[in-house]
Amino acid sequence: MIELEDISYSYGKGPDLLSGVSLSLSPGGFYFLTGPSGAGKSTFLKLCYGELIAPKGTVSLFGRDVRDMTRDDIARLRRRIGVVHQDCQFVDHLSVTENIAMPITAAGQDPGAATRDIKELLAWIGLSAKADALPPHLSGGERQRVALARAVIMSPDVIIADEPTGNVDWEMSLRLMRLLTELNRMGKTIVLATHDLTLIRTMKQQVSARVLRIKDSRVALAGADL
Amino acid sequence: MIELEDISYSYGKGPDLLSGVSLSLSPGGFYFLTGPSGAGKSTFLKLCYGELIAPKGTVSLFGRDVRDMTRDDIARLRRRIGVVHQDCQFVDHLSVTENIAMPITAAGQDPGAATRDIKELLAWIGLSAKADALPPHLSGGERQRVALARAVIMSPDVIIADEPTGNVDWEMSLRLMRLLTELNRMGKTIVLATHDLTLIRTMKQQVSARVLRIKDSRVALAGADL
Amino acid sequence: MKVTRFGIFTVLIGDRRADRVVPPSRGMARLTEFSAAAMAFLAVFAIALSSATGRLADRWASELARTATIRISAPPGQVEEQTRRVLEVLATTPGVGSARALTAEEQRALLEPWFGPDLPIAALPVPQLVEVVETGAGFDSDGLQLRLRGEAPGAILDDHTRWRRPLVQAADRLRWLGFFVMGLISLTTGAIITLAAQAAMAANEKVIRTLRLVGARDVFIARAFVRRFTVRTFLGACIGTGLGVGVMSLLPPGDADQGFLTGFGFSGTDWLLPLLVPPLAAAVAFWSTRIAALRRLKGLT
Amino acid sequence: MKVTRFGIFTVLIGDRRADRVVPPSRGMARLTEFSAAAMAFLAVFAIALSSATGRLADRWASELARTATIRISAPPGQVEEQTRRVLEVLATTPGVGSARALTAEEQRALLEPWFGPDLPIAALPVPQLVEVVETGAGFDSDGLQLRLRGEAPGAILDDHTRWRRPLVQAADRLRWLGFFVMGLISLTTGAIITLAAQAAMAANEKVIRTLRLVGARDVFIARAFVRRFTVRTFLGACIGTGLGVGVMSLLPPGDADQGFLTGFGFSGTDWLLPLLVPPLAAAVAFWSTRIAALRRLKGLT
Ligand SMILES: Nc1ncnc2c1ncn2[C@@H]1O[C@H](COP(=O)(O)OP(=O)(O)OP(=O)(O)O)[C@@H](O)[C@H]1O
Ligand SMILES: Nc1ncnc2c1ncn2[C@@H]1O[C@H](COP(=O)(O)OP(=O)(O)OP(=O)(O)O)[C@@H](O)[C@H]1O
Ligand SMILES: [Mg+2]
Ligand SMILES: [Mg+2]
Repeated sequence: MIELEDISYSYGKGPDLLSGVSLSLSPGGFYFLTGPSGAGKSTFLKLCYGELIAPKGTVSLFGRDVRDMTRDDIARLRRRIGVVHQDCQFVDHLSVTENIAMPITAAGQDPGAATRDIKELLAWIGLSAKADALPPHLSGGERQRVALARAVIMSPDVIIADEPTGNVDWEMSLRLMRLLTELNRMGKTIVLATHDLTLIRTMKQQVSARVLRIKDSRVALAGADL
Repeated sequence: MIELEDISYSYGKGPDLLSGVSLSLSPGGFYFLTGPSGAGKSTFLKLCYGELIAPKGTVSLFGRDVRDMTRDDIARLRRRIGVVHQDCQFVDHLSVTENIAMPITAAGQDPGAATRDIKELLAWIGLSAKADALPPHLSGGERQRVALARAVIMSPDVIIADEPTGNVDWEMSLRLMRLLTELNRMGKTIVLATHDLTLIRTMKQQVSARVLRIKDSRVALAGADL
Repeated sequence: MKVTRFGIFTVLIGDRRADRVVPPSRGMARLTEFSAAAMAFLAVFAIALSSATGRLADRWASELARTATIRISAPPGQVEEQTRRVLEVLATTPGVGSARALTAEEQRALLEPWFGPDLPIAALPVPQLVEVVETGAGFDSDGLQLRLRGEAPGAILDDHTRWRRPLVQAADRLRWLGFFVMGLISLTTGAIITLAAQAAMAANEKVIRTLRLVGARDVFIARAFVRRFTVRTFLGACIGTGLGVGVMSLLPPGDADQGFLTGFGFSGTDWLLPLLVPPLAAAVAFWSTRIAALRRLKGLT
Repeated sequence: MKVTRFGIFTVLIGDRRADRVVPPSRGMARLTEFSAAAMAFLAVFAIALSSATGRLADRWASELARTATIRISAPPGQVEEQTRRVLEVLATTPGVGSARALTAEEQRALLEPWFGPDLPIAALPVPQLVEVVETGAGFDSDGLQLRLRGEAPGAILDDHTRWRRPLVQAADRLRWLGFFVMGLISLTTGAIITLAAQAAMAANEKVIRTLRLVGARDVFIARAFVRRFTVRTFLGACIGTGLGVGVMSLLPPGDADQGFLTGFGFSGTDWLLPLLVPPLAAAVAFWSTRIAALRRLKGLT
């Protein structure tokens, strides 16, 4: 599904943030990504959905090398990967509902057909009352929830979420996790960056999640030492 | 220091987010503010530094009613209150150092005199290497740390921080907390919104912090039930 | 890096869904519309200027220029003989298109303002006048004068072309000035729209990033921006052209006989020229926005 | 809501620290500079147009217009008597400024093109010409014609003013057109700069919010923006004016005798007029940005 082979990455002339990373994320897996702030979690995720392209090594998404893809190929690829960006990017002048429907619109499909799905999602994340609100009028946690809803609306094969629970309370975090585990049971691959070890420990009891840890520019599977 | 008397607040024609809130934050106090996502934590904090002005009730800052203040008065007031906004607002084309020095520049003083303070702060928050980086090139957690540094650089009487640890790892959270407790010992008033109950519990063992909880549009002191 | 082609047709038909993703920025919208309107308004005036000047230059070129007069003053008996010889000389002079002696009636008409209609022209020593029409190349007036002096001592060349030529040149120059101003206005419009489009793309980088993040293709994003700017420019240009034509039609109509200045404005089919302004402005906007949009998009992943 | 005054002086002196907080947006900067330059360039042409037309209108007004000719054709013995009576009539006609009979030499000079220099003018029935200069109000030419017919049957009024007046009017009209275009250009510049300033303020709302958050006063924020825009407009206008003057000076110099068209351009102290363009543009930018900035700031806390 997502294969990295001997990837090294650095911004500009800075030191290597990641170096010699080889990794294969298998379909249907549930992966946590952790590591200290500034270790390169977001960078790693951006490599996984083609926002960044590594100069050294190869990243293959769904079996294709990203460097061989045209811009349109990458656009089409993103429709199979739902992303929650750490900064929750929205189109600020469109309503919450329209933002959640944005992947459908961007794919050239009719968002009207998804109205019911969006309503159900909004109910689950506790934002039914905010369906017509504009993103800048949401609280920090509400924005993260909307971003997650947008990432899953097309039920993509892969869901990549960067700190999706940094601004929500514990109960809501668990609710969002339940949504993701549900999708994982349906066969979706989940990659989730978080610094919240309590959350990871709690989740490990519920799904067979693997934990990747970024340390010293390497990505390694964490064992029982978590 | 910060006194709220019978405050009610709602955005536009929405339901009252806060109603009948009377509260007095005393100088030198360390306050945690908690509550579920969307409860109104950020709104409450914005009332406390005059970004929002309540139509009903009075907010007195340093003994003056905010509604009697001119725009320039409010600007001067903000120099006595260091704020970490939940969205960590920066001037994106200025370096980290210049952003941290921004309150000094805005006050019309020479930021050159604070160079050493800024260096020490950067070292404490682990960002010495990022002194000349631009804010959009920082990771989420790095931005939050810079925002906190900017809030404390003028050593203001009050420090208001909205989820300053949402994107940093546990070790860094504790480091940031140590900075705030240090300032609190120097007599500064600290108000800190967070949804991280573990953090609150840990901190309560170190400082005599009071915990305010927003629930059903009321703000109440939480007791041992935390 | 190839982008599916989209033409001006797709742009005008539009796609409601794609459109909505571009923020309805009031500031930029007004800036674009206003610049387009102002430029269209000025363009209408520039067109009027060069069209009026064109007419003037044509008229002067055909009526005024290229004629000279030869005056033959001689004792009564010799006038006819000298006239014949002058005409002979002119027939062999390079640069002379045609030449003819004025009739008595024509001479009387010319002199009427001075002597009234009752002048006994036959009784007067009125010189015979010969009208010479130049070819395009013109003749060498000093050489002709010398040859005339030899053949017909009473003949004097009065070369109108000497003072008329600068007027025709000047009219031509003014026409070019009109074209120049029109070109300048087109360039300015193009540049302002381009810069506004670039500024809008820069201001909307967040929207563009978000759209790329959720899988929108470049063509989807660019089309929305291009359509917005093309339509706004077209509307602005229509308003400006309408105002310009309105103001022009309020100017008192020019009387063709009174020359250039009172004839400022459009005449006849010239009124159709301003209709070209809005489509041209829209085309400029289409291309400049399209290039700006696609260039900007290439910088993002 | 009061804001400490800051003048154009402070703006030009500048404050490095305040300046740095405004992002150096390339798009907006170029847009502002380019519009200012283009508008200044056009303004130079408009000034040249109205200045040239002004000169023309003045010359025509003084030289051509306001003169009429009275031609007195009478049997030799009666000419002097009738001339005297015509002058008497003119002396009492309202609207006539002055009148005088032409001397024999002047008449000979007028007729020379027709008859050559050797005309025995005394021997001919050449009519006596009287030159009449109108006052500003002008005279009633039909009434004068009637009165002349009674007093001097051989007198015929040739009223040049009838066909010259429209020319003067037209020149005046063209001068007003020049002023109008200049006004239009100023308004357009003001509007484009205002809109660009508003768009820039809107695009920089995040910077403004951040500055307010850390305790910056309105005057600090506004000054930075105002300075940026004023300086850019001034620079742009200087470039545009320089180019415009350069192009004008490349045009072949006009010969004053050849009338309006060849005389397009500046003459004498008119060359100083374009110097006013950059400061005026800067003033427009200063005020429009200042108003836009302070209005926008009021909306934020
Ligand atoms: N666009 C950029 N240009 C230059 N440096 C960058 C850029 N983006 C990130 N960095 C740097 O790369 C490092 C890793 O950033 P990244 O965002 O991947 O960290 P992270 O693990 O997601 O951290 P956090 O938990 O704080 O979000 C940081 O030190 C950051 O400053
Ligand atoms: N500008 C606004 N206009 C309208 N509604 C708003 C605006 N800002 C916030 N709200 C609404 O007010 C409520 C409280 O927002 P607030 O940001 O205070 O919550 P919060 O407690 O800080 O939540 P979080 O923990 O998610 O940051 C939310 O439901 C939000 O949608
Ligand atoms: Mg990150
Ligand atoms: Mg909040």
